[in-house]
Amino acid sequence: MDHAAPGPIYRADPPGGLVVVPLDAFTAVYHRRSGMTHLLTEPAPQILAILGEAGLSLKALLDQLAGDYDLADATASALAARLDELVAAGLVATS
Amino acid sequence: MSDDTRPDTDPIETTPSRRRVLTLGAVGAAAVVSIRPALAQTAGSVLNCDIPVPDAGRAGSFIDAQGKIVPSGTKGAFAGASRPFKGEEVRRVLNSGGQLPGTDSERSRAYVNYIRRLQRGQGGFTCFASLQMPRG
Amino acid sequence: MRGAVKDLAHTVAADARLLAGALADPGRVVGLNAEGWTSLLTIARAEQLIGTLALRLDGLPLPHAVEAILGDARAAAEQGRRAALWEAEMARRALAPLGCPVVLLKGTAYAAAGLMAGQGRSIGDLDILVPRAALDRVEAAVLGAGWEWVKPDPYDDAYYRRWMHELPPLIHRERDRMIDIHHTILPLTARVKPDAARLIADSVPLGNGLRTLSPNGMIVHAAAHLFADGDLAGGLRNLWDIRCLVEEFGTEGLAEEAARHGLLLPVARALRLVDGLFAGGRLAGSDRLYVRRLTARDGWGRPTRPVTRLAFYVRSHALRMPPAMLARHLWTKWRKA
Amino acid sequence: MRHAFALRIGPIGFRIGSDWRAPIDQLRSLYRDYPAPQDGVADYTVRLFARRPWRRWLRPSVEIGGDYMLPEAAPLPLRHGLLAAEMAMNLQMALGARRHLLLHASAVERDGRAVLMTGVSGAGKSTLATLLAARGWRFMGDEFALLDPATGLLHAFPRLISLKNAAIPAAEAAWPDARMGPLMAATPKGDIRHMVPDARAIAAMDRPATPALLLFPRYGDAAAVRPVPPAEAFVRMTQASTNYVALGEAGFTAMTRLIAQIPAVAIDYPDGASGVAQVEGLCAAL
Repeated sequence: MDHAAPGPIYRADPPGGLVVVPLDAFTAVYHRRSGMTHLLTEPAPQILAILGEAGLSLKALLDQLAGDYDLADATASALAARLDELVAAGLVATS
Repeated sequence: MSDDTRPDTDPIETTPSRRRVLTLGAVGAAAVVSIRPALAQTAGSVLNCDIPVPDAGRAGSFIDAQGKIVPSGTKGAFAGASRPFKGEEVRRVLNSGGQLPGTDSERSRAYVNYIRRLQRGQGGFTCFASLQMPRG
Repeated sequence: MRGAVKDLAHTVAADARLLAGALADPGRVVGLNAEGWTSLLTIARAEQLIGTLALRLDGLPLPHAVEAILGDARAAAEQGRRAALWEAEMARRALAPLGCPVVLLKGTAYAAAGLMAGQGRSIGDLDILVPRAALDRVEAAVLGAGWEWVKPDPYDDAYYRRWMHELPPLIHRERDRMIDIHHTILPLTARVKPDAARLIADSVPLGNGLRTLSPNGMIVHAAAHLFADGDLAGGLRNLWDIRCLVEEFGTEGLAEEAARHGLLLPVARALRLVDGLFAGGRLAGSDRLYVRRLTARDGWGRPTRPVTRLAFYVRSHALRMPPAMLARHLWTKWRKA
Repeated sequence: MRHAFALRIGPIGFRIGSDWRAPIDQLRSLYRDYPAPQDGVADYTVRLFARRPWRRWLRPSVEIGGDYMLPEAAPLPLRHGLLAAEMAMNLQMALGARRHLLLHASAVERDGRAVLMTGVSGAGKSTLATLLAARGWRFMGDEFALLDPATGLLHAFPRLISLKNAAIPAAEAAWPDARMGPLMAATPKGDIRHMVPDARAIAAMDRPATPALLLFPRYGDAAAVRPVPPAEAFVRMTQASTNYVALGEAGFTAMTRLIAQIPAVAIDYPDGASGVAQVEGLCAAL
């Protein structure tokens, strides 16, 4: 995946697209569109909570995460790696 | 998966009640694990199965040490097994070592490597997949 | 399996005509006894039409046990539909950067377009049609998005690439679902050469970036798939597809479309068989043989009429290949079997 | 088919057809106290058949078929026909079940509350269930437990108990009055003998129970108890269910509720008596 500027917009499913049940350090997520269950650890649930249907660029997402949390490692590459996982699972789409 | 401490805040909450530290680059571990269909644990009760080496579509081919299919007569490779192995025979070898019946150690290793490489759609795959028991 | 005629269920249901009748005229099931129901449900499962039957019978007064079984079948069909549409969406995401048309085929197309033929239908692999010129890029894109070859066999691979209408089958390594990527609708070895470019040009957008064949294109493809490309295994489901497509779209322009692709005879036969099996029409000549094959299933779900089945199996290979190639193919397969 | 028998185990009806008389006679005898399928319509059809006609008599070999099949199922000799029938019935459940979340677990009930025990083969879930049944618990099943997503209740599936190897003489000694199937020696899974569940288990099989405790027993080590964190319990249970994925959202909701509502505990037990004491201790503390 190419993350060079301007880079893709990352989108999640519309509200109601996920059923989220926090378990412990893991969160169980049922993805209604695919019928699949995923177990997420942070920062994946936090990313999904911020990304909406409208979508954000990598930069905008990173800024918003930095606004909501104290990021231990605010690097674009670390976030891109997490997003790639979410894209592969189908929980996030790019355009 | 041994960490049973509950996080301070609901992990999906959009506006955290207090600022907390978030690590983006979790060390080594994936942040997403997908649940896949499972038959493995019940296999013993539902299936008595065979694994041919190689499968019928490739009968006559040889198996090299890495378990790859090679043309019949390839040097250093082994002819296929004369009979399919029982799921239970393969399970024993996978779990506790030893050799498949009627083979020596090198041939057994090649066959086991072949079985490990099986993919869906190939003869024996369902049987092999059913032997992949999660360790309790 | 001779002697089975003594069985009560067997006398109730000689063959899969029981299922065809229930699908075509759901009211007819109301008088079934327990044996009849058991046979009907078993045949429907074996023909992969239990979900379709469940939707057709929805709302009728049914025995409790039957209602429960069909309720399960409806839920399973709904989950199957969800998974099939998701697989199409993941293919769309993988192929979107290429900008080439991606046409859904068969069950996934019926479900995506909300057609009657898709209601309750079991859907297996994802089948898509892409322009032949884009095939290499499509192959690279799906390999880059998590799909892998099912069989690493060089003979099969070479055979597919040289003679078939699709890439060798691929499977997604995470989702365990297969995709068949077609560049035309019949094997290149078949005597009939449908105009794939025209099928793609006439295809209809779905609004989500994917496409389906035109209504007549769907019917022509379904008939080609049923008669020119297989041994009629699972054929009852394919014929039911055609029956639903014709009911929904009619047959205007169908003959011209069929003729354009050299598939007039299969389409005409499909329409006759639909009429014969689902509307009580009279059949003559070889059509009756086809019905014998399509309904060769007993109340225990067992395939019956082995001679008829074998004849259609041999015929399917003969249709796909010139004689010399057929001999070569069967020889290679035989040596390996 | 030539020989046939139909029965109901818990909420599930089966119809078994066979090319041979023997497996059907055995089923008919062992399941004689079980009812017929509801409305006479079985949920699943099972077929025991000869691949070739002469295989009915010449080295008779039982192929397993039915509504749901796996391509690599290998045949069994006719003397193991009862095992073939039982495996084929289990296979229909594993691949076909949609009404319930199918848990590969044994279950016992007391006062309407059920203890679920799951684990890989050899972990002792079956042994513990039968030992607890001998102590007055109601035996609900030793193979599958059926969780109803609509109600959250657990339904019993008390099929024949499949005893293996050393468990055979142990069970024969513990329940001298139990009805037993034929001893099937040297099957692919070792020696096998089927035991009919006690009359109480069969009589009460239509009564569901509320899940109260989820146990992951393991036989062989010194006694130990460890709480299982929710995520671990969730993943292990999805892997112990053959239809979790197929059930979609209903399965997700049922499973997450089960995990949230009842404690999950792993126990190691060195012998049967200790295991029973551990389970009863945990239940008393609920």
